[in-house]
This record gives sequence, C-alpha cells and structure tokens, in this order.
Amino acid sequence: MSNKVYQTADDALFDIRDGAVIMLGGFGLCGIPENAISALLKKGTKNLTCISNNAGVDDFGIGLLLKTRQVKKMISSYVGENDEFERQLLSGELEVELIPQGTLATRCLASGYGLPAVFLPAGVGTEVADGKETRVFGDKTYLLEYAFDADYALVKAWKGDKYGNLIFRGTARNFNPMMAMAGKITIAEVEHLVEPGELDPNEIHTPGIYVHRIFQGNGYEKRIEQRTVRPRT
Amino acid sequence: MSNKVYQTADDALFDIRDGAVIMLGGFGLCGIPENAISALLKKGTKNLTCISNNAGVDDFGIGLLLKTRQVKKMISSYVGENDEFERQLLSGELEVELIPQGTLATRCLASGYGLPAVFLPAGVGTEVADGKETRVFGDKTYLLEYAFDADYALVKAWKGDKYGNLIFRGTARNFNPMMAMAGKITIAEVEHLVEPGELDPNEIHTPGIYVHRIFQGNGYEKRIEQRTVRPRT
Amino acid sequence: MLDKFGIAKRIAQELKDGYYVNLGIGIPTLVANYIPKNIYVTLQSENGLLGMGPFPFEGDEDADIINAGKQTVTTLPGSSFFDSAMSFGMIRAGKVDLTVLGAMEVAENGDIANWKIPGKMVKGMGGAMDLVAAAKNIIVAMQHTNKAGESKLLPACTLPITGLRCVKKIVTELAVIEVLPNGGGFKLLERAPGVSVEHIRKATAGKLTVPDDVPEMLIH
Amino acid sequence: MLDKFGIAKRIAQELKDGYYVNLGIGIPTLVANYIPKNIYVTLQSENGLLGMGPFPFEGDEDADIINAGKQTVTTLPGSSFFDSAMSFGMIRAGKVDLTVLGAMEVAENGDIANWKIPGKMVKGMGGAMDLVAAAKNIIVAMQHTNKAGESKLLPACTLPITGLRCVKKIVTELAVIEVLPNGGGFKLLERAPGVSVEHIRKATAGKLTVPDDVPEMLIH
Repeated sequence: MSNKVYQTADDALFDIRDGAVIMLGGFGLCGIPENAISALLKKGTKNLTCISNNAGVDDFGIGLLLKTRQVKKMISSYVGENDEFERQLLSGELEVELIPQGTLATRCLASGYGLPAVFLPAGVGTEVADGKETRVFGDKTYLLEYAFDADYALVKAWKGDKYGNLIFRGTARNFNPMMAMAGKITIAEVEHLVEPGELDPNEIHTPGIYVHRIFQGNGYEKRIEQRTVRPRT
Repeated sequence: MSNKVYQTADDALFDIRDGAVIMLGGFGLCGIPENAISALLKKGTKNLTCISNNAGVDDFGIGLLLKTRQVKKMISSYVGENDEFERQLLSGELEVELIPQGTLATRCLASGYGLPAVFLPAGVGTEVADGKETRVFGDKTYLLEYAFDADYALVKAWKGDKYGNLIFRGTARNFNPMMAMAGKITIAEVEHLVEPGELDPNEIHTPGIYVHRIFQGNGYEKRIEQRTVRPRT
Repeated sequence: MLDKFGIAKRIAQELKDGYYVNLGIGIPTLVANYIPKNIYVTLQSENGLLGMGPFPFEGDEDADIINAGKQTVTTLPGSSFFDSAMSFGMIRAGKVDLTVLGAMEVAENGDIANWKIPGKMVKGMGGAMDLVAAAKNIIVAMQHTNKAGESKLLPACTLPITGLRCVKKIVTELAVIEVLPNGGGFKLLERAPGVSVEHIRKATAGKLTVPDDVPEMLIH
Repeated sequence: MLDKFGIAKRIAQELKDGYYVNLGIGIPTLVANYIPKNIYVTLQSENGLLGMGPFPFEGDEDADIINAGKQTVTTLPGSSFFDSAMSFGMIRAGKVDLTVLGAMEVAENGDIANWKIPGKMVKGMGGAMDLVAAAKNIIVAMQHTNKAGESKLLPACTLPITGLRCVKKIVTELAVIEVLPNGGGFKLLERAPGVSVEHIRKATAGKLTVPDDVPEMLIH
C-alpha cells in the first residue's frame, strides 16, 4: 500500500508552508496534537490560520505558536486562557474570528461530508449573524454557514493503524474526528500505532480513507487544565 | 431512571397508530428490526408511511407488511426484490417515493442533528430534482433536501444497555444510527440487552439520549439475501 | 435571600426523572450536587460526554476525561463519549431536556446576554450561542442584580446578545421568575425565603407580572 | 473483442497504489479479481464497509457482513465499518478515488443513464445517483451497443438521466474511450484486440475523436 506512515512529526509535516490554513483538534488542552504543534514550532512556519476550538494556554498547545508569532489568524469559539493571546489581539497583531462551538464542529462535519453549507441556529440575532444569509424553516431562523476549506488537519488519536484508521479516547475525541474528515491533507498522530487488523473494524471512529499521513507521537504530556478532584473518604 | 426497557416488541410498539410515519433501519435484509416488524404485523397497524432504504422481500422484512396491505407509502432508494410490491405499485395501491440512498441517509442525519435541510448533489438534472430548489456553490449545483419528520424510528442493534446506548455490528449498522437519531420516538431492538456499564463508553455508536424504548429481541432469523461463498481449497 | 447553593438547590427541583441536562459553568454546575435521590438524571457535557460523573478521587484524574469547563470528571455506568458534531447535533435536535446557564442580563422577552462585555477582553461564546439557540428548555441561574446594584432582568438587553427569546425561567437569590411567551414579560412565581414582593419588584427593571399570591420557595 | 472479464481486466489497469475504489454491481464487481499484485487498493462498499475482502468460505457467511449488492463478503486487516451517512459523506467529499459503474447509456458530454427504463418496473436508483453526482473519477464498464445493436455512446441520453457530465472514461468490449471535458465529446484511446477503428466508429453514435494512432489494448 502507498505508505501513510511517517517516522516523525517533522517528516509528516514536511510540506506545510507559510500561510497555510490548518485545523487542530482538541478541546482546551484535551486531545491536542502535541507532537505536530512541536514540529510546527521547530519548523517556524509563519502566517498560519488556525481553526481550533481553543488557543491553548501561554506555555502549551497553540499558545506556543502564538508566543513565536507564527499565527496570523485564529478561528475559535473560546480563547480565554492565554495572556500572550490577549496582548496580540489587543495590539492588532493577531486576527481572531469567534464562532459558536457547535457551528465550528458542524462546519468541519460539512467539509468531511461534502456538504457545501449548512443551516445553523446558533448566533441568530447576534453579532455573529452580521453579514450572513438567514433563512426561516418552520418557525425558526437559521444562518447559512459554509463548510471549512482547510489545507491541513492535524489531529490526535489514541490508537491508529498503518492504513490511517483511528480510535479516540474519552473526551479527547471532541473535534478530532470532524477535522480528520475535513482536511485536504489530514495528518494524524497517535499514542499507539498498530498493524492493520489489530483494531476491531466495528470500533473505528475515523476510517483510514480520511487520513493521509500517520505517525506515532511521543512524550505526550497530556496536560490537565483544571485538575479537580474529590477527597478519598 | 425512567424506564426505557420494554419486555416485548408488542409492549414497545403499543402506541403506534394507523397512519404513522415510521423509519425502519436496515439495508436489504441486513440489520432490519425483525421483531418490531412482526409486532406491527400482529397489531395490524394500517396506512403506514415507511421510510426505509429497501422494502424487504416477498416473505421477509417489510415485504410482510406489504402482503398484509399495511403500508400506504414507501420512501426508499431501491425496492427491487419483491413481486407483491411490484403488483401493488403497478395497480396504484401503493405509493412510492424513490430517493437516492445517500440523500435518504443524510436526510435522516439532518433530523438527528437538528439541521432543517441540507444541500445535496445527488439527482441534480434528473427527475429526482423535479420541483426542488437548487443552488450553486462553487461550480457545483445542489438540491435543497429537507430533514425527515418521522413519528417513530424502529432500529435494530447488536448490543444495547438499559439506558438505550447502542452498538451495531458490521454492515448491519447501515441506516440504523441515523434513524435512531431521527425518530421522534425511537424504539431499538437488540440481540443482547445488557446492564449499564457493560458497554465501553468509547465504543457506543448511538448514545442513549436518542433512544426512547429498548427491548431484547428474540428468534432473529438474520436472513441472507445473496449467499455468496468461495470454495474451500 | 438565597446563596449560590440555594439557587442551585431550587433549580435541582426542576429536574425530572429521565431528564438529560446540560449544566453551564458556575452556579449551574452546583445543581449536580442537589439532584433528588429518587430520580435519575443524565448530565450532558457538550465536549462529548453523556452521563458525567463526579470529580475523580485524587490520583484518579484522567486527562482524556474532562467536562466543558475543562475540569477532570468521571464516567458512570451507561456513559457514552461522542464527537463535538454529534454533541451539538443532539442539542439542536432537542434531545437535551433542560439547559441551565448563567447570564449577565435577561430581557423580558427571553433574550439573553452572557458572552461579551464591550471594552473588556472577549474570550468567546464557546457553546453558549449553540445552547441558547437550540435548547428546548433554558433556565438561567444568576444574581438578580449586578455588582453596581442594577437589575439584570431588563426590558431589553444592553449587552451584546447571546440568543433571542430563549430563556424560560430565571432563578436568582431573590425569586423564581417565569419568562412569559410572546413577549409577555416576566412573571413572579416564587419568593426566596424572607424576601418581599416589593424587594423583587424594585430589583426587576423589566415588566414584572405579580400574581395575588406569591408563595415562598420551598428549599429542601 | 473483449469478454466481460477482459473489460474488468482492462479497468483494473486504471487502479493505482493506495486508491480507494467503489465498484458497482455486474462487470465492475469483477474488477476486484484483477487488481495488480504490486499495488494495494481498498474497496469501499457504500452500505458501510471500507476494505472489502473476498466472498467468505462456505460456512463462514455472516449475515451482518454484506456488500452493496447484498452479497456476503469478508473483512480484511485494516477494514472499518461505518454508517450510511458517513459512507455517502466520504463519497461526496471526494475521498473515494475511483468509481466503476455499469450504464445503459453514456452521452458525449459525460451524462449517464443507468437506473430506469420507462415502461419497465422501476426498482430505484439505490446509491447510483449519489455516486455519479459526487465521485471525482467515474469509469463506466459496459457493452458498446445494446441487445438491439444500437450504440450506447450517444450524442445525448434518451433514457432518464442518473447524473450530469460525470463519466470520465468508458471501457467496452471494443474500446477504451475518454469523455473529453467541456462537451468535447468522446475520444478513442485504445482498441480491443482485433477490433478496427472503423468498427468502433460505427458502434459509436456520439461525436468521436479518433487520433491518428490508436493503440491496441494490452491486457495482461
């Protein structure tokens, strides 16, 4: 089979150029493509447009790419936990487009399912609706929202096989499956890269047809943003 | 918890009335709700509108409901394997609306995902497009296709738990997950009904929130339409 | 007058057996602690979890199992994980029975503002706009007035809107208030223990209908 | 002149390493038997299977594992199952590299008719309309003429259309023919062994461009 397996993140991201539009999976710091972000950092690719639900924190996730000024524009639903982000936004160095979380997810789904646009209710009557086409179905108003057009999707899965089949774990699934479907080139990093046949075909979340490159990540930090526990009694 | 578990198919289908619009999962005879169909047969519910990819065969699946003249209208993509069906269609006793298979699937998905309508390319320029709104995105024309509005969805899963979480098996998955999401009342029959906690939360195909009633089916025939084998050498 | 726990307790009384519920960040999260023992309620977390359990015991935290507030949580028997498209799909399709949210302002027609204060850093709406545009039943948990003492129940929102005509009920430290359909304004349903109708009237800038008899809340 | 196996063999030469391919019922199904040994091709069955394997050994049939023709099939290492929405989603999104279909008629602009003969029982389009409307590369496998000896490569389809301007290539018992873009008509690429250009010309009713040199197919 034409080989989808790359040895390192650097290899897998070899052709991402300045100005690329990149989707990054993850919700907060959960399920983010840690190795791909490190590779982008190392590469120094600039003027990136990043489609990602969040923008990481100051010293982790997409926050690292903000610090090095590699990001031109963020398309996100929530970008709160990041001082450097705030500084660049207020100074006008960084462009930000805020869109509702479900709209973000569904515009990714639309790309992966070949739907050019979808009608979504989120944001009707708000500033999110500015300049958008509306349409009434039944007694409800919807906005016409377009499928994303991203050059790359960088996703992170728990397990994957050499044909690109992916299984996510827990809530680290979040945006990863839709972005995997949506990227023109989808690069998946996995905690465990296995041989074809080791994953149950019934349990695969993202079929390999959507995944163009895959590599085994390493050194996963899997940082927890809000460690909340209850005492053992 | 408010109990979703019913003891028999008869119990679970207690309130389906004449004239109901019903979705039935399955592709050919694969993954069809055998027990629910038997219960409808026993109940004698009439004037049903059935949304189902196929119409069964003469003596199995939805074909059984055709024989007893319980079906007023079929909305399907392919209805070929059924003599009684053909007789009723030609005599005008049965109404049939043929729609492309992917359109059928996606209109179910739209219902389950709260999308009032979707733009789909299938059928553009064909008689399927008659009377439908079209719209061009990029260099491609799409038809506006509406979400289904079905009273009941009758689906069949491999395993299910008492909260309604479902796991399908192999290609018996087909339309079942989308229809499960799309029914105003979704009734799932399963080969194996288990306690909550016995299914891995990571492997569930249809979360229980979409399933209103569940029962353990019995006597599954799982008939094979085209038994094709190769000789052991 | 209620504290935030009292507000959460009162809202918990709105839950019914079999409900699927989405709880926002802040006071809404506390509602989970007061679910009546005799009913079963399933919590939906919009990042992709149905059947959210309590915080993990110390040492059991799993970075892959968090809630929409990015807190470590646990699963329960019967939980399921799914992706964000399905999560908001089930919200839009009306499968979630009740959504409890905080708010900065609620208008007498049910409009809500809870995502942006002009001039302050904008963090984004997250899933709030999706929830208020799609949930079939929304209860707002908030203080009746802001820090300056101004009413948060207004004739019209002054802050940027999150969603239109969507709030059905408001529970504050002072009262339980219904938002009447079709622009009918607020209706006082219950007073917090020891709070007078007059106090509530003064704290409510929007149109408020007060029935002859306004019972005091029963907080168990 | 080729038999149906020859047509399938010739189409198999169009496959490339790493391709995802959807094979229709009839001659297209036979293509699976002739995939070159040195490449890996993944077969998509639109009822929800990627990585379709051969028919099962007798006694190993599984009613839950069938293909779009409702035949019992098997999985291979690396197969995956999915629902019909995702299946047609990946087709629409252009993830399937090649679709091979039968046809009753193909027009010189690439229109295809393969689902309905007026006056005959209509069985339905199944997934054909989705495939022809969405697949990025469509090869038609069919006989050059119908049973009455009339050409099936026409100036315009006479039967009800399945899809517009979608066929890229046609392989028949006589020839390999390209459908030129922008209404350019048919172009003869290869002759079947022993078949003359004149024979193909006569059997083709639509506009046919014939280059000076038309090689004979190489069927291994």
